[in-house]
Amino acid sequence: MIALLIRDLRLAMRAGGGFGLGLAFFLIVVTLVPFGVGPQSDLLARIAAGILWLGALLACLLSLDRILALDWEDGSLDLLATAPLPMEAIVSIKALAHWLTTGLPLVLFAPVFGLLMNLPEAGYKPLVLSLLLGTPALSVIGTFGAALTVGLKRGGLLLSLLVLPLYVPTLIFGAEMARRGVEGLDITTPMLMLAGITCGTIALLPFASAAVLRVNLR
Amino acid sequence: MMPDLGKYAEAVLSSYAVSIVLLVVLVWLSVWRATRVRKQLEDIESKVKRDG
Amino acid sequence: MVLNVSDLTIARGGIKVLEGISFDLAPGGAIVLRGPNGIGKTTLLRTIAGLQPPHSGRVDADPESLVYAGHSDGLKATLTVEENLVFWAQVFGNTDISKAVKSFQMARLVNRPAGMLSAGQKRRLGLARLLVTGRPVWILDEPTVSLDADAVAMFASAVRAHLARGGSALIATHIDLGLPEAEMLEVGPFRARAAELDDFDEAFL
Amino acid sequence: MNLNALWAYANPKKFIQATDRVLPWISILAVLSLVVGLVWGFFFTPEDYRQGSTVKIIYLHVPSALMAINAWLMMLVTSLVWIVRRHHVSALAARAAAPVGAVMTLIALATGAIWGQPMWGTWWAWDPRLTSFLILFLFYLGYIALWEAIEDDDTAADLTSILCLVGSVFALLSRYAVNFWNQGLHQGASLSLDKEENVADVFYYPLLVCIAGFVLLFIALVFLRTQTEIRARRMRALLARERMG
Repeated sequence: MIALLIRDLRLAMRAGGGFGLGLAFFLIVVTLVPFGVGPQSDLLARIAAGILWLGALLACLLSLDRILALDWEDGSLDLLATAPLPMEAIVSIKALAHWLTTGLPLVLFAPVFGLLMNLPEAGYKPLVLSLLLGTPALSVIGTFGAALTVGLKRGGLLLSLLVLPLYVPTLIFGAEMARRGVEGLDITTPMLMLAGITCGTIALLPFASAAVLRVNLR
Repeated sequence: MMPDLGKYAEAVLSSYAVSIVLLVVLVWLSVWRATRVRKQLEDIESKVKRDG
Repeated sequence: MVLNVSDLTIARGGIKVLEGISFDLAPGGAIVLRGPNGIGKTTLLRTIAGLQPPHSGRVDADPESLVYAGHSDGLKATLTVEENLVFWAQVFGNTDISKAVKSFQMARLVNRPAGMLSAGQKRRLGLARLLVTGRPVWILDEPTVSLDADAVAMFASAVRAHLARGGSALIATHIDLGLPEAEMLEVGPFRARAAELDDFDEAFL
Repeated sequence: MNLNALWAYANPKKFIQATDRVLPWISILAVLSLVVGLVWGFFFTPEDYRQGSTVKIIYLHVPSALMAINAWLMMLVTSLVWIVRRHHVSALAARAAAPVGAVMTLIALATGAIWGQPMWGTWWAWDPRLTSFLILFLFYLGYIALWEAIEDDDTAADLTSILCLVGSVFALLSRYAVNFWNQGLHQGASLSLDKEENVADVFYYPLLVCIAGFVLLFIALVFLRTQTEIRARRMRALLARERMG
């Protein structure tokens, strides 16, 4: 299992793009928002938390189809499926690798982007915490979507259509937590809900992803 | 005959219009596809029977 | 018997393609499946490998003893030969890749990225993967595609060495592999008959 | 009634024979009750003292909203039946119901927006109920798109039923999350057991007739569309058999 994780991380590094692409996309979103809504710093401060969450979500979405499609194309998935690893472990590792290459860099660099968006000082800790809690759920849900569309030739758009509705609860609680943090309100309830969703998806969704992947490998 | 709908006539009439149009389109599409598929299947079945 | 197939019927896309197949594979034995394209050899191998459920009949084998190699080799172009092999060895719980490297004469290539190999070299690497898994029953689908005559001979000798160690192999191919000891199984006669017409039940036929 | 006898209708041929017998009656009843309910509601009910004539939209809005949710529930049940018992008719019925449910959701959304304009002064409010329906509509779209995208019928049935299960859980979560996110303008449930609190009798009876009409229409459409899916499936099977020679 560790071998699979190391291989996926190594591939992400070698292919270039793996680590950097999501971050670069995030940076572009953050740069474009002021062009769209105007440069008033009080307005930016008010929407900063929401924009950063949305940017993180889109950056995640961007790289979802790579989670399984490459292994599907070169036959690795067939071989992995006949290897002594349970399919549930394979999809969990894939999701973890996706989180390490996409989600974690976003969490780490979120304060920098917060600076660009004029995020009020009180908001940094809740923002980083909410991203840290929420982005694993995004990766796990995204892996489910990737498993559903892995055999399709033009799966990219369909993948977004399938995954985005599933992202709604995570986005709502994550952005709510960050927003409440900015306004200095109590963040306990959304934080617990967000943590609950993340734990629930990590615990249960790999079974659905594995079932779907088995069907697709038939 | 027409009831007096007052100042909301537009809203009421347009929602009835939208809904009825949507329902009619849905029913029409379902029936159209049903007859088409039924006919295609009959064609294929008779052809398959003829060929043995 | 390491692999026992009895009265197996397989389906592709919900339609039966081959039916009533039975054979046994003994330790040290090899079976070569022959038949025209599209008859269902790949489906048969995938069913035996456990990637898809059989339509009916039984496949009896220890799933921990099978290793499957399909049309694609599952190689990563950006990883070196060594990294590719070590990865598959670790997935199957092994560490040693030297034997595989030696059998397929890949010592000169170990540090080269797999993407830089020629088609034949890639195929050899894909077959070397079988050795590092340490599993006794090889299930191979067209293993000699894009191999030249020398490489085919190399492949045959690798299979022979595997059989000599008590392993077994089930191979689908069109060409003569130069494995006279292998048993031939023509799958053509097992082709499924079309279903009865008016029997319009769960299977829609 | 012996519940096991019900499974006999999971046979495609038997399903078509049985539904062919009842379909005309259900269709007639559906049209009848829809016409009666809507005419009654449109022409012969008074105006509400607060909402004026817009209250007449209720005869479309509430039944379609009910059916939008019930259609998804029906898909959930048939998906489970497919996963557990692998009856093809069940999977095809889910496929047949999805577009009907999507149109119901669309009607509920459209009538809600048109109703909201005079009442709340805005076409669209990010009200929890409206938002939830929008999300439900997205789920329908994804489900239908997945069915259309996959060529192999059994694979598509498997994948869509798992999507339906997972989607149901996330739809529920979204409903809760949206409630948490915005408390909303929407009035409470229009129908409940103690109807006195919600809707007066004059509005209640035509509403019941309309709901019956929508339910019957849904059943008729699902029967018809399931027949179509079965025939299309048989057609594909015959063509594939012919190709094999």
